[in-house]
Amino acid sequence: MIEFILAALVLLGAFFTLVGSLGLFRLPDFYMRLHGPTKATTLGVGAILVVSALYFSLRTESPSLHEVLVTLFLFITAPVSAHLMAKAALHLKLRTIDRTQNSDHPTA
Amino acid sequence: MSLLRQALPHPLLSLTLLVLWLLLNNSLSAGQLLLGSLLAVLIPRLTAAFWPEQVRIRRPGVLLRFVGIVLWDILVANFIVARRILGPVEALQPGFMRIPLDVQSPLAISLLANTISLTPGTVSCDVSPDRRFLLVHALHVTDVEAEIRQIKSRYERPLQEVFT
Amino acid sequence: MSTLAAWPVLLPLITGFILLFAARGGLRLARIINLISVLGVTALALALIGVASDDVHRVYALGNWVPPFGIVLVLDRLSALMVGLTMLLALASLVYAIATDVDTRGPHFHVLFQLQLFGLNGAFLTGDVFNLFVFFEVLLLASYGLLLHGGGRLRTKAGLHYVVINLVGSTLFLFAVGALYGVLGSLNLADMAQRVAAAPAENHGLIAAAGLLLLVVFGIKAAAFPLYLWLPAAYAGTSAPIAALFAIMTKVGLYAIVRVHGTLFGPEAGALAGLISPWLAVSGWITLGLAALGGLAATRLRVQIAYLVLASIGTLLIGFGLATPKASAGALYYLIHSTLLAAAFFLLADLIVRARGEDGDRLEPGAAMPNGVLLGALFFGLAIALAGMPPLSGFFGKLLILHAALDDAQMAVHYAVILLSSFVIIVALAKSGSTLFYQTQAEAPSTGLPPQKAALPAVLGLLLAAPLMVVLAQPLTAWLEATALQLHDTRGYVNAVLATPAVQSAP
Amino acid sequence: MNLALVVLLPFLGAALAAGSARLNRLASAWSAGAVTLAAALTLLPEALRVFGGEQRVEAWDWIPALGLSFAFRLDGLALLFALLILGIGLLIVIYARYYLSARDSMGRFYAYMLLFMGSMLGVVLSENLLQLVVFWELTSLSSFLLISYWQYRKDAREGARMALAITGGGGLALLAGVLLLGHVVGSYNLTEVLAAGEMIRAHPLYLPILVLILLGVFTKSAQFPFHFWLPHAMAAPTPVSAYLHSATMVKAGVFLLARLFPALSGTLEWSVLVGGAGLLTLLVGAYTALFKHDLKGLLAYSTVSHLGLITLLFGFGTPLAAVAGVFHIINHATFKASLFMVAGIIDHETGTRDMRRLNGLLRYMPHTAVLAMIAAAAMAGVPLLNGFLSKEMFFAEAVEVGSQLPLAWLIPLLVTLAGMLSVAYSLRFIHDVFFNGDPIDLPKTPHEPPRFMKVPVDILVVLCLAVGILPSLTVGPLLAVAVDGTLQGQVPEYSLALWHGFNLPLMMSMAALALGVLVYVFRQPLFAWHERTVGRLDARVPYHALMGTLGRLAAGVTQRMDRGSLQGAVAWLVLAALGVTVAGFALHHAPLLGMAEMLPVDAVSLTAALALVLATLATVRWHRQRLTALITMGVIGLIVSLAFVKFSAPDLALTQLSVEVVTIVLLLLALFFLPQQTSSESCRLRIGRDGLLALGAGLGATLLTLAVLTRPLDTIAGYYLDQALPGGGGTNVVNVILVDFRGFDTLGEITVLALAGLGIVALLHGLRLPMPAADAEGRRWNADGHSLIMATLTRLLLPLTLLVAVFILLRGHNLPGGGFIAGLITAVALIVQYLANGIDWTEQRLRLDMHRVIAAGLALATGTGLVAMGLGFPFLTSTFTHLHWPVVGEFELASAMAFDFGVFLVVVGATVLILVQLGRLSRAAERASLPENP
Amino acid sequence: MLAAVLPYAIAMVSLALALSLLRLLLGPDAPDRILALDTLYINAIALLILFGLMQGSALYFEAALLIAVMGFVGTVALSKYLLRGDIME
Amino acid sequence: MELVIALAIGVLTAGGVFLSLRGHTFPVVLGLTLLSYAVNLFLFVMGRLAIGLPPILDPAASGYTDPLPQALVLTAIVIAFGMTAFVIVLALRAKSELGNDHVDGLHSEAAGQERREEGHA
Ligand code: NA
Ligand code: NA
Repeated sequence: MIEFILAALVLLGAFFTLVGSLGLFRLPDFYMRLHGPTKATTLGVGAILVVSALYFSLRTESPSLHEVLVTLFLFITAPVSAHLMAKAALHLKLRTIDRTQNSDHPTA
Repeated sequence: MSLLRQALPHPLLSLTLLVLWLLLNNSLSAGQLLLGSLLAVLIPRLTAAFWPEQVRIRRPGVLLRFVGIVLWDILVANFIVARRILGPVEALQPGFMRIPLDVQSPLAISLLANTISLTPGTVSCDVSPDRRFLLVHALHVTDVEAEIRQIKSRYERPLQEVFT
Repeated sequence: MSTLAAWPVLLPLITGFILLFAARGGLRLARIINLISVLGVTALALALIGVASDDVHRVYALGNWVPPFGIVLVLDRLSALMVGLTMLLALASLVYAIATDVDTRGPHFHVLFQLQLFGLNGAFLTGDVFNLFVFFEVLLLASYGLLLHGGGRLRTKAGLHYVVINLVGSTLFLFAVGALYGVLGSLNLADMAQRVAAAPAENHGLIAAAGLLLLVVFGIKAAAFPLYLWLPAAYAGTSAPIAALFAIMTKVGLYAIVRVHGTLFGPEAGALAGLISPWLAVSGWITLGLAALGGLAATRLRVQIAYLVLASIGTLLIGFGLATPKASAGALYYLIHSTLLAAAFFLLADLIVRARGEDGDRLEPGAAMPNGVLLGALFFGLAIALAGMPPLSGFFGKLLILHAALDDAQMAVHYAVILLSSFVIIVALAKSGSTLFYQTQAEAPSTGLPPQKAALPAVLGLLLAAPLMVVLAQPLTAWLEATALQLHDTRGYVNAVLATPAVQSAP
Repeated sequence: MNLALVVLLPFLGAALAAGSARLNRLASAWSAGAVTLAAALTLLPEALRVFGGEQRVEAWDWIPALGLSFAFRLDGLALLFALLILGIGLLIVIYARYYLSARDSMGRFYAYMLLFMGSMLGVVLSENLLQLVVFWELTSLSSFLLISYWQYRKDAREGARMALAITGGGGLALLAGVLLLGHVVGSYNLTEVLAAGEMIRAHPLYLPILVLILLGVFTKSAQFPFHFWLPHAMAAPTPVSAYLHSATMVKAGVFLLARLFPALSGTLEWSVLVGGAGLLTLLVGAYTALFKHDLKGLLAYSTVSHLGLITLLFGFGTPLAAVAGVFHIINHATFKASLFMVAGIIDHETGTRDMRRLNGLLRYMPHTAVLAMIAAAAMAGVPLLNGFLSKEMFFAEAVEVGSQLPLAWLIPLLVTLAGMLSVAYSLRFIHDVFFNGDPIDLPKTPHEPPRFMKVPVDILVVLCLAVGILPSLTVGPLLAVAVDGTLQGQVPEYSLALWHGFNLPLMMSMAALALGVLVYVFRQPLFAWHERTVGRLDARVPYHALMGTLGRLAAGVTQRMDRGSLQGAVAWLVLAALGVTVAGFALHHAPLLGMAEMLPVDAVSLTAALALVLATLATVRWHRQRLTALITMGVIGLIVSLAFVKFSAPDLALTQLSVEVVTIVLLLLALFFLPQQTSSESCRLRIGRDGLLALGAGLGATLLTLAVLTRPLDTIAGYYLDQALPGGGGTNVVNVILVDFRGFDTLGEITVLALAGLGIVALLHGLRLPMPAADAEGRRWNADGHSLIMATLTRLLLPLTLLVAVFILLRGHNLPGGGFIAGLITAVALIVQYLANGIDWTEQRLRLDMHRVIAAGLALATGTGLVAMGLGFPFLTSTFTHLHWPVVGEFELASAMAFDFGVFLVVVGATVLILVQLGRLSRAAERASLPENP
Repeated sequence: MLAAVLPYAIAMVSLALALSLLRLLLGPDAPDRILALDTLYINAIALLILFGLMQGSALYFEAALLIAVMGFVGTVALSKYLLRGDIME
Repeated sequence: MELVIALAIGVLTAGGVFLSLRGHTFPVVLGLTLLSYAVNLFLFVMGRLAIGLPPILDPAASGYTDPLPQALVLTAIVIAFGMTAFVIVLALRAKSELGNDHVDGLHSEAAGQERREEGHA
C-alpha cells in the first residue's frame, strides 16, 4: 500500500514538474509563463520530497524529515524570484498578449 | 527580562532554528539538541543587527489556520493551473490586478505577496512605492474585483491579525 | 625527518598573514616585517644550499602521510639552489622597492610579495605534480597582483595578456596532469616516474602526449617559443623591482621542465627516455633567434632587456635539451647568471629612466643624465654580462653550454644559433648603450634625477654576481656538476622519495 | 705567478688610473706609465729565461670541467709581442699625455688604455686557448671604449660600434673554432695543441676549425673583406690608432696565425685561405692608401696592406715565410707607430689631417719632418731601414712559393705591384705634407710639438734605423727566440744580412721603388681616374647593407611575432598544445584507444549531455549578447553539477553549485561596467581560423578523454579509502583528502583565494569607471533601488541559511560538505543582504573587516599544521579523538576540523571581499548622462 | 513498485528539463531566459531527489537543499541587473 | 557513456577555445570559464566513471569510485573561481586604462602605430 502511495506520489510530482515546464514552454507571454514554474513546480518538487522523506524514514526506520527544509526554502525563495523577474519584465515593458486585462497595468 | 532579551533577541527565530537543526540532522539525540540550542542562541545574536525590530505574533492560532489554508490552496492551485496549462491557451484570460493594501508592515506585505505568488494562478509582480497597492498578474481571471476581494479576505486579513 | 625543507615555504605564508593582520599598522611596519622575513629566509635558504651539498635528498612528508600518498617536499641540491636564488632576488627586489617607494603605489604590495615567495619556494620544493599546479597558481596569482601593481596603460594591457595566457595554461596543466593520473594512477613525481618506466608499450603514446602537453604548460611559464609572446610586454611594462623578481619566474618554468620531465622521462624511462630533448632544442633555437632579433628591433630599453631575458631562456632550453649532466651543469651556471643579472638590468633600467626624466627608456638620444658615468659604467658591465662577452659570467655560462654541446649530434646548429644570436645581441646592446650614454644632447636641459642612494646597493649587489661567478668558477662549477649528477640520477631521487618513512612518535 | 702578474697589473692599473685622475689630471698618466714599467720589470726575469731557451708555463685550475685553466705561457713569440705591447705602450703613454687636450678626461683614457694593454698581454701570454679567447674579446671591448673615446662625435660612435661588431663577431667564430680545436685535441692548452698538428690536420673537423679561427684572425687583423672597420677606427685619438690599430691589437690576428702555425699550417686549405686573403688585402690596402687625403686614412689602409703582407707570408706556409712574417710584425710596429704619432703631431699642431691643405710643413716642423721621412722610407722598404729587410725576405719567399705554382710569375708580379704602391703612398705622405708648396688655410699656425711628444717618435725611428743597419746585433736575438716560439723548434736557416747579392728580390725592390716614384709623379691622371671609378666604391656598403638587412629582418620578424595581440598568443598556445598532443601519439605508434569496457548510456544522461552541448553552442553563438551568454553559461554549470552527482561526486556537485551562484553575481557586477554587447570584430578569416583551432582542440580533448577512459586504471586511491577512517578519522574520503592527505594543496588553494581577494582590492584601488545611466536599449534604470519584498524575505533567510552553512561545515568530514562549501553558503547569505539592502545598510550591520577574516583563516589553517610541528610531527599531521560526554554522547574532535574552519573563514572572507569591493565600484563611478550604446 | 515507476518519473523530469532549456534558448526576452534558468534549477532539485531515491542514497539531498537555499540568488541578481544595472548599490 | 562524456568535454573545450580567441574581454572570460568546466570534467572522469559509488565510507556500500580526482577537481574549481574573479576585475581595470574593452586595448588599425610606440620593434 505504502509502496503504491509512494509510486503514485512520485509520478504526481514528476507530472507537475513537467507541467510547470510545459507551461513555461508553451504559454504565450512572459507573465503567463511565470505561473508555470512558480506554482506547478512547488507541488511537483513537494510531492517528490514527500516520497523521499517517507522512503528514507521507512528504510532507515528513523524519521527523515529534512526534506521539509527544501520545501521551506523554496516557499520563501521562489516568490522572491518570481517577484523580481516580474518587476524586471514590467520595467522592460514586455509585451502581454492582447487579451490581457488591465494590460496598461496602472503603475504599481 | 532584558538579559533574556539580550540572550534571545528573537525567541521565535531561535525556536525555528532549533527545529530546523533537528530536521537537518534527522536526529533528536541529546548531542544534536544541545548543539542545536547553542546555534539557536548564537545565530540570532550574530544576525541581530539585521533584525532590529521585534517580530510579534499576536494570534498564533490564526497563523496556524492561515498556513493550513495556504497549503490547501497551493494543492488545489496546482491542479487548476495544471489544467489551464494543458488546456487550450486561447481559453485563458490573463490580467493584471491592483490590490489595495491594508497591511503596512514590510513583513506582512512580503508574506502576503509571497502567499499570492504561491497560490491559485496569481503572481505578485510589484508593490507600489507608497506600499498602498500590490500589482498581481493572474493567469486566468474572469472577475477581477471578486478575485481581489477573495485575496483580501482569505490572505490579507489573517496576516493583518497576526502581524500588526 | 628534517623539517628544513618546510620552512622556506611556510615562513613566507606565515609572514603573509601576519602582514595582513598588521595591515592597519602602516607601511613602515609592513616594510620592517617583510624585510626581516626576507632576510631570515634568505639566510635559511643559503644555509640549505650548504645542507643540500651532502647529496642527500631530504624528503618531508607533509601530514606524515608517506609517499606516494601524501604530498612531499624534497630538498636536494637543485631545489635548494632555486630557493636560494629566489631569495637573493627577493632581497634585492624588496630593498629596491622600498628605496624607490614602489610599495606605496597600491595596496597589499608586501602581502603579495610574501605570498609570491610562498608560491615560488613551494613550486621549487614540492615533489608532487598536482601540488606543483597549486603552487603555480599561488605564484601566478601573486605575480598578477605584483605585475599590475601601480597600474598604468601598458602595464595593464601586458598584465591582461599575461593573465589570460596563464589561465589557458592552467587549464592545459590540469588536462596534462589529469591525463597522467588517468594513465599512471599517481601524483607523486617519484611514483609516477616508476610507473612510466613500467608502463606497457600500448600506453606510451598517451603518456607521451600528456607529457608533451605538460611541456607546453611549463613552456608558457618559461616563455619558450612559441609561448613567449606574453613576456616582452609584461617584463617591460611592470615596475622595476617586480621585473627583477620576475627574472625567477621564467626559471620556474624551466625548473619544472627539468624536474618533472627530467624525472618522468629520465634515463630509466625506457622507450620514453629523453622524450622532450628534441623539443627543447628546437624551441630553444627559435626562441634564442627571435629573442636576439627582438632585442635588436627594440626601441625601448626595457623591451630590449626583456628580450635579453628571452635570449637567456633560449640558451637555457638548448642547454637543458642536451640532457647530459655536463650540459645541465652548464645550463645551471647560466641560469644563475642570467637570473641575477637580468634582475640587475631591470633595476638599472629603472635608474636610467629616472635619470633620463622625460626621455624615459626610449632608445633615442636624450639629455645627459645626472650620474651618467656611474650609470654608463653599470650599463656597460651588465651589457657585457648579458651579451655573454668576457670577462663576466655570461661568457662562461655560454662557454659551458657550448662545450657540452660538442658531443651532441646537432652541434652545428647549436653553435650557429648561439653564436649568431650573440653577435646580434652585441650589435643591439652596442647600439642602445651608445645611444643612451654617448649620443647625449649636451644643450638639452636634463629633466632627470640621480639614482636614489638606497637603491644602488640592490643593483650593485646583483651585479656583483657577474665577476664573482667568474672568480669562484671552480668551486661553483664543481658544485653545479654534482647538482647536475644528482639531477640526472633519477633512480636515486625515486628511491629516496619512496623510501621515506612516517614519523612514528614525537621525539 | 710572474706571468699572471704581468697580465693582471694593467687591469689593476686601470682602476688606479681612473681613481688617481680624481686627484690630479696628470696623476693618471704617471700611474699608467708606472704600471706599464712595473709590468715590464715583472716580465724581465721571465724574459731572460726565455732567451736562455726555456718556455715558461704557469697554470692554475679554473673550470676543470671545461678544460679551462688560468694558464700563461711565455715563449719567444709571446715574449716578442709582450715587449711590443709594453714597449710601445710606454711610449704611447708618454705621447698621449701631451696629445690629449685639457677637456679630454685623462683618467678615462688611461684606464681604457691599460684595460686594453692587459687584455692584449692576456692574448699573447695565454697558454689556454679558451683563456686566449677571453682576452681576445676583451681587446675588442677595450678597443670599443677607446675608439668611442670622443663619444660626442658621430664618427667615433659609429666607428666603435663597427669595430666591435666585426671584431667581436669574429671573436665568436674564433670561440667556436677553439672549442672544436680543443675537442679534437682533447685539451685547450697550447702545449698539447701545438704538438698535435698532424692529428688536427687529418681530422674531419679540420676545415671547419680552420675557417672559424681564420674568421677571428681576419676580422681582427682587418683582412679583406673585413678590412673596412680599421679606417673607421681612426676616429679614435691618434695614440690609440698608433697603439691598437697599427702596433698591437690588429696584430692579434697575425699573432694567432703565428701561434697556431705549427698546428694548422701546411695544408692546401691553409695556403689558399690565408694566402688568398693576405694577397688580396695587401693589394687592396696598398691601392686604397694611395688615394686617401686623410693622413690617418692613408696610414690605416697602409696598415691594412701590411697586415695583408704578413698574412700572406704566413699563408705561404713555409718556415722561412713565417720568419719573414714575424720579422715584419716587429718592423711594421716600429715604423707605423711612429708614423701615426707623426700624424698625430701634425693634426695636433695644424688642426687638420687633410693632405690637400697640408703642404710645406718642413719649414715649420723640421725635426718632425725628418722623423716622418725616415719612418716613411722604412715603410716604403728603402734599404738601410728595417722595412727593407723584411720586405726582401717577403719578395724572396714570394718568388720561392710562386715558382711552385702554374703561373710562376704571377705572385712575384703582384707583390712587386704592391711594393710599388707602397712606395707611392709613402712618397705622398712625405711630399704632399712636408713639401709641395705652402699650407692652405690651416686652422692653426704650425710649429714643432712639445719636446716629450717627439721623444717616443725619436726612439722608434732610431730603432728603425738600428734594425735596418745592424739587424743581427739589434733584433737578431729577439727574432731568433720569436721564430723559435712560432715554429716550436723547427727553425730554418735564415740570414739577416743586408746584402744577399744581386738577386731577383732585390730587382723587385728596385722596380717597386722606381715604379712607385713614377706613379707618384704622374699621380694626377691616376687620381682623376680613381675618383671616377674605384673611389666610388665603399667597402662599408656591404656592411651597412648587411646591418640594414639585419635590422629590417629583426624589426620585421619581431613585429610579425610580437604584435601585442592576445589573440595571436592564445592561438599559438592552442596550436602548440594540439601539435604536441598529436605528435605524442604519432611518434610512439601506440594505439589511441584502450580496451577497457564502457558504461552503457541512459536517456537522462543523453538528454543532459545534449542540453550541455546546446547550452555551450548557445553561449558561443550568443557571446556578443553578454547577458544571454551568461544565462546559458549558468545552464552549463548546472548540468556539470548534475554530472558530478550522477558519477558519484556529491561534494563536487555542492561545490560547483555554490561557485556557480557566486560566479553569476560576480560577472553581473562586472558586466555593468562593460559594454553589454560586443561589437562585431572578427573577420571571416579569423573566425575560420579560430573555428578550426577550436574544432581541433575539441576533437583533441575528446580523443584524449577517450584514450584514458578506455584504459584500465591502477591508482593509489585504495590507500585513501583504507586509511580515511582509521588514519584520518572521517568517512567522507574526498574531504579527508582535502583537509588531511593533501591538506597542503588546500592550504595553497585558500591562499590562491586570499590572493585573488587582495589582488582585486589592489586592482580596484583608485579605479573609476563611467556608470551607464541606461541599459543597452537606452532605457533608464528602474527607480526602485531595493525591493521591499526581497529585502524583507532575504533578511528572514539569513539566519536560516547560516544554520545550513554550519550544518554543511560540521558534517563535511563524514558526509558531503565541508569548509569550502559552507564558506560559500555563508558568503552567499551575506551577499544576498548586500544585493537586497545595499552596501551601506549591510555594512552598518556587518562590522567585519574581511581582510582580517582571511588572515584569521590562513592563520588557523597554518596554525593547525604548526601545532603538529611543535609536537614533533610533520606540518599538517592531523589527529582526532572520539569523546564520550555525559548526555551529549559520543562525538569526534579532529584537528582537521580546525583546518577546515580555517578554509571556511578564508572562503567567506575572500568571497565577500571580492564581491563587495566590486559592488563598491559603482560608488566611485560617475553616472554617465548618456547611455553607452545608444 | 517505486523502483518501477522511478524511470518514468525521471523521464518526465528530464522532459521538463528539456522544455525549460528550449524556452531558455528561444527567449525571446531576457526575463524569459532568466525564468527558464530558474525553472531549470527547480527541475534539477526534482531530478536530484529522484536520483537519490533511485540509488537509495541520501547523499544527494544536500545538493537539492543547496539549490533551494541558493538557486534564487542568480535569478534575483540577473533580474536586478535588468532593473538597475548596478546590482549592489 | 564514456563517449558521451568525452564529446561533452570536447564541445566545452571547443567552445572555450573559440571564445578565448575573441577580441573582447568579456567573451574571453566566458571562454576561460567554459575551459575550466571542460577541464574540471576531464580531471574528474580521469578517476573513471562510476554510478552510485560515492566515496563516502559506508559498510553497506558495494564499492567506491576513485576519490582522489574529486579532491583535485574541488581544488581546481576553487582556484578557477579565484582566477575568474581576478580576470574579470582586471577586464574592468583594462577598460578603464585602455579606454575600451578590447583585449589589446584598441582597434586593429591603430595597433601597429601603438606597437611602435611601445618599443617592440
Ligand atoms: Na498565486
Ligand atoms: Na554596485
